Amino acid sequence: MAIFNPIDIRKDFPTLEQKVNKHNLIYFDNGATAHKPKVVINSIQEYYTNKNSNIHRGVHTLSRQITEAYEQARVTVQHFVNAAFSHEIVFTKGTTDSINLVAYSFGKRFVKAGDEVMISAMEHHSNILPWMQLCEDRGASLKVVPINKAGEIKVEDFTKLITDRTKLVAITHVSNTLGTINPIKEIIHNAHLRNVPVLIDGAQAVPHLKVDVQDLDADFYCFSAHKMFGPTGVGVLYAKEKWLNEMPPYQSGGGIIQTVSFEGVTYAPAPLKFEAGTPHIAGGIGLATAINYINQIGFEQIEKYENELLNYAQSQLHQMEEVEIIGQSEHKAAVVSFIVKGLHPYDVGMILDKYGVAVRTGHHCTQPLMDYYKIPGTIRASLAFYNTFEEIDTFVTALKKAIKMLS
Amino acid sequence: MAIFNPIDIRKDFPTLEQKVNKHNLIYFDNGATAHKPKVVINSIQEYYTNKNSNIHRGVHTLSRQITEAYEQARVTVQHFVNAAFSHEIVFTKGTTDSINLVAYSFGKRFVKAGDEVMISAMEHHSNILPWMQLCEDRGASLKVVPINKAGEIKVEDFTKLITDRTKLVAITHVSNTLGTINPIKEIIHNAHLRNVPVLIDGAQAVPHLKVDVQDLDADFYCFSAHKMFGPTGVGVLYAKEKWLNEMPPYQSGGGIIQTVSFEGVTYAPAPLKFEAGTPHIAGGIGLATAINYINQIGFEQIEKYENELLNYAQSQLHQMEEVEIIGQSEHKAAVVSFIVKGLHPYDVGMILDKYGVAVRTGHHCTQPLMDYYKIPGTIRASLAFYNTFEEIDTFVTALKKAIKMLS
Amino acid sequence: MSIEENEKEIIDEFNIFGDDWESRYEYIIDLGKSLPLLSDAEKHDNLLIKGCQSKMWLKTYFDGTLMSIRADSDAIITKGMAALVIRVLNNHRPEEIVNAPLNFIDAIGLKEHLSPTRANGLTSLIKQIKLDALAYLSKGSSETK
Amino acid sequence: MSIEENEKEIIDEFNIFGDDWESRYEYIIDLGKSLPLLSDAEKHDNLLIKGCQSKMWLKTYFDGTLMSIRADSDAIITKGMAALVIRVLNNHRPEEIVNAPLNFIDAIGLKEHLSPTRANGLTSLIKQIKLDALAYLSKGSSETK
Ligand SMILES: Cc1ncc(COP(=O)(O)O)c(C=O)c1O
Ligand SMILES: Cc1ncc(COP(=O)(O)O)c(C=O)c1O
Repeated sequence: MAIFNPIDIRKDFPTLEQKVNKHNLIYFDNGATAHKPKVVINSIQEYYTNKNSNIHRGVHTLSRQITEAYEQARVTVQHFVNAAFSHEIVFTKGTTDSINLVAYSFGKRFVKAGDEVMISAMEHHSNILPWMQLCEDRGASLKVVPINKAGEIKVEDFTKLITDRTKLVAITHVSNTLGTINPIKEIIHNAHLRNVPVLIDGAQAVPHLKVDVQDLDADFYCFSAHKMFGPTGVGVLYAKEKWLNEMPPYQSGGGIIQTVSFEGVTYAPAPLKFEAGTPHIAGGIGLATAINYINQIGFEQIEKYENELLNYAQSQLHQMEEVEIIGQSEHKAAVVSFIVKGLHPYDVGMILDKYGVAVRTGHHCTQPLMDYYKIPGTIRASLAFYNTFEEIDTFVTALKKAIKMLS
Repeated sequence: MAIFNPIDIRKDFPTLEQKVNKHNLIYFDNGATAHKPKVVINSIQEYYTNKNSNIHRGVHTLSRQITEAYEQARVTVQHFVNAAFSHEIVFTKGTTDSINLVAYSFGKRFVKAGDEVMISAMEHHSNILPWMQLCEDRGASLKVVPINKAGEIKVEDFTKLITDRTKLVAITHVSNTLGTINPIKEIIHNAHLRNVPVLIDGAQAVPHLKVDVQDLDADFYCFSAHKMFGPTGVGVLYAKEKWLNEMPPYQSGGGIIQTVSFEGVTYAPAPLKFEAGTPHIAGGIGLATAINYINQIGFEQIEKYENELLNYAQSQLHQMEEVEIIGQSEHKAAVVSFIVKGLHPYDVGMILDKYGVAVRTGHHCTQPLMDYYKIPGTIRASLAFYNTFEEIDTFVTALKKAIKMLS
Repeated sequence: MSIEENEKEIIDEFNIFGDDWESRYEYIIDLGKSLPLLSDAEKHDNLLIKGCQSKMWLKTYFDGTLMSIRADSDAIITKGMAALVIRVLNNHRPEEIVNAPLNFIDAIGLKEHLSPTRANGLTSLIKQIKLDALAYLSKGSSETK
Repeated sequence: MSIEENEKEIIDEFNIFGDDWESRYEYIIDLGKSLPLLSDAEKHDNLLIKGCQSKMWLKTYFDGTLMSIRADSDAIITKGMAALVIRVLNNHRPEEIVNAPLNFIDAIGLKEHLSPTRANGLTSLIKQIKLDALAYLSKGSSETK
């Protein structure tokens, strides 16, 4: 493990080396999607150039080799989240797809009229809407656990709301808007005391911290490759074997069955049962490469460095009177949301862009959270390990100029 | 439009330039997935290297630029199938995903107990299983239109089976196993006389022939990028605006709504309503590049050349006594399935692979079709415009050797 | 003045700024600040234009010959942009408005506001103004939308 | 002979073929042709191994000490490969079978048959043989599967 040096790391990310509006790009929109290191880009190129073939289906050499590589990618993902078996890793299109899969298949099998599904008030639309839909379809009801002003969930609040009708708890590991790292291990533990399984939306956790699904004892854990330096169009559903065995398939089509006749079908075992159609092969290969890249740096170094970045960014913003940070939990990943009093986030974001600073403004697909804070949106700076202290300085300078222009 | 020369064309496809088991690769598994021209590979690399950003969500420059490029890709797809509007193009994960989307959303809105869905006996599992699932869920029934020994559907058979309870007809444009080009324009016309909408599985058509959804008057048309020289993990659902407006969303999550509160949601108009989550951005860009590449060659030349290839391959195989071609329609795309009497397709495929020839063996995800022909599977040579007459010769020689070895 | 003349005038004004985006934006921001386009009482939800990150309200009126347009936004840059569009289109006949190419937005270097990202309401604003114009055209009599 | 000795013997036989895949495959094909492993009457669907492109039937028997194995396939290469596996494992104690690494398949240059593509039944065959062995181990008394 080499000593962590962001200047060296940045060289791995070609997208960072560009000018935007004549300024060096400062990319603080990593929560939306992260950039890709050259090794990931190269592995995708290498796949299409030399290895392209369909998997699982052919007896010929190219097909056999890429099937092996794809299954090896599954094993890489398994180790990344420390799953017990590689067949507990289902490849999906992304976090949204993973959550929809569970909402459909788990819901079909286990959720009935009168049952309850529990989420929190800080969820992303992708971890709200599928449950609203499920509850509407099944006549179940959605319970929403409140947060406090700092943007935290209290474990007791969660535990209190669980009833005998609660069939599933779905909660985010890290809030994409607030940065809060939720106490999911405790929440899972308490839910399990009541025999309630828990789905974790890990989209914003996997780029920042080490996830161990066995240690967490999570029943389902969902994430997207594109937010963790991997390709677009691919994601992961981790699920305990027992659930995968009990759940009916979600999508159906080629690859999910053993035998088909018009009279009936026999399904293949998980994960194939949940992977209908030709998968995003290049995506799986690229994701495995991204994981290997992250592992080379190591989460220990990533977490330490990002924490310093976060603290620095927050302290700089704290010094500005007109700025209010939204999300003040003590346990945060490298995400800072804020508003500038009297100004619309959109205006601030527009001007920051003119200075080459890419932040995201708006509700960040967490409208209920915005309603809770009674704001139209925030300005969000979401950082990655390739960001630097200097970039934060430049961003703060640009922010001051923007405020001056707009006030 | 340059004069068509497969030798030049082949230079665009790096994957073809390799040895397999010490022989030059002969790739006759294009029906499973096609190789990618350099321009497609480069456009994906270029996306990840310089343009990577999330779409629809940010106000910053990178995000704005890639949103425009992604929407431009949609327009490219629109023109490719001659759709009336770009918002009739929904990006999906692939054909299987597109069909599942329609089965779910159209089914939820329009299919009730006692209704019927009609498919043909030559469908791919991806155009069978979603309808079986829908019928099971809704208490509807699946009707299967028979084929004749040549592997053809008679329009009259189709028309006869339509009843007042028929809610949808789903049929493949080109059979992946038999190569048959179905008379879908007539079938659609007749179905429309009875007010029944028609879904076309175009997975095997788009690489081979010009599709005009308005001329066909198709209600839904589905295909995958990876089979038409584009990237993995992306596909298309074309649907008439009126259906998209009436259908409820399929997956839910970020991007599909205007407003969300825990009390209710307002959906975005199509296509966004059907595109929950971060899309496969690199996939959309790569698909558009593949379409531009195909357009440069032109379907007129492609169809003509592939027809010659097909005729040559079929006539060579016809001369071999022990070979029986499965699928003898007069209207075929460049797909030849066959069996060798007394030999198992798997054995033949294994030995062909040893000679560097990649074919697919097995049921090709059309088990009911295999049951109809009472065979365990076929050996399938599926061709593309980069294949050559010389390759067919080499393949036939290898096939003779394989038969000798195995007999 | 015709729509084209209005556009020409704005283009000339912006030409002075040259390559300097800061002056251009300061101009837009000033426009946004100075013009109270709709009173708070008028900002009904049914005037809201869908799909913008900032809120945008639009109110049009047709006297049988000319169409007048008012709009507002809670974001200042959006408001400034809306003010420019209104300055160009206001008090013209619906058929002129329907056919206006509005090239000036590109010409003054603010094309970025026409992108299809849903963050930005300008495209939706223009679309809605033209839809209103079309509706007036087909009806012909005076009306408010 | 022990499982290892059986493997060694096969490896030695295949060494003669050197790099020549044709001889290796001819050998496998001959094996597949010569051995009628299960009679047609025995080929019940409940003996079928799932997930192969070719059909593969497996029948094991345990006399309380040793496990015997018979298998068959409708594809000749698959059958030949099965014959090799049986030659190595047949008539050994379940615990030996469970722990057999079966490196010989790689050593004789036929590793391609162990790929996780579902086309190929060899991996499933070995897995099922080991599962049967495990089951016999835990029960201990004679039985047929
Ligand atoms: C006719 C047909 N339909 C559907 C599919 C499924 O396509 P995909 O696997 O890309 O979803 C295929 C591909 O095998 C096909 O050949
Ligand atoms: C917390 C959270 N959950 C879910 C998602 C959805 O991820 P995707 O768009 O990759 O499906 C996101 C991404 O925006 C997120 O931040």
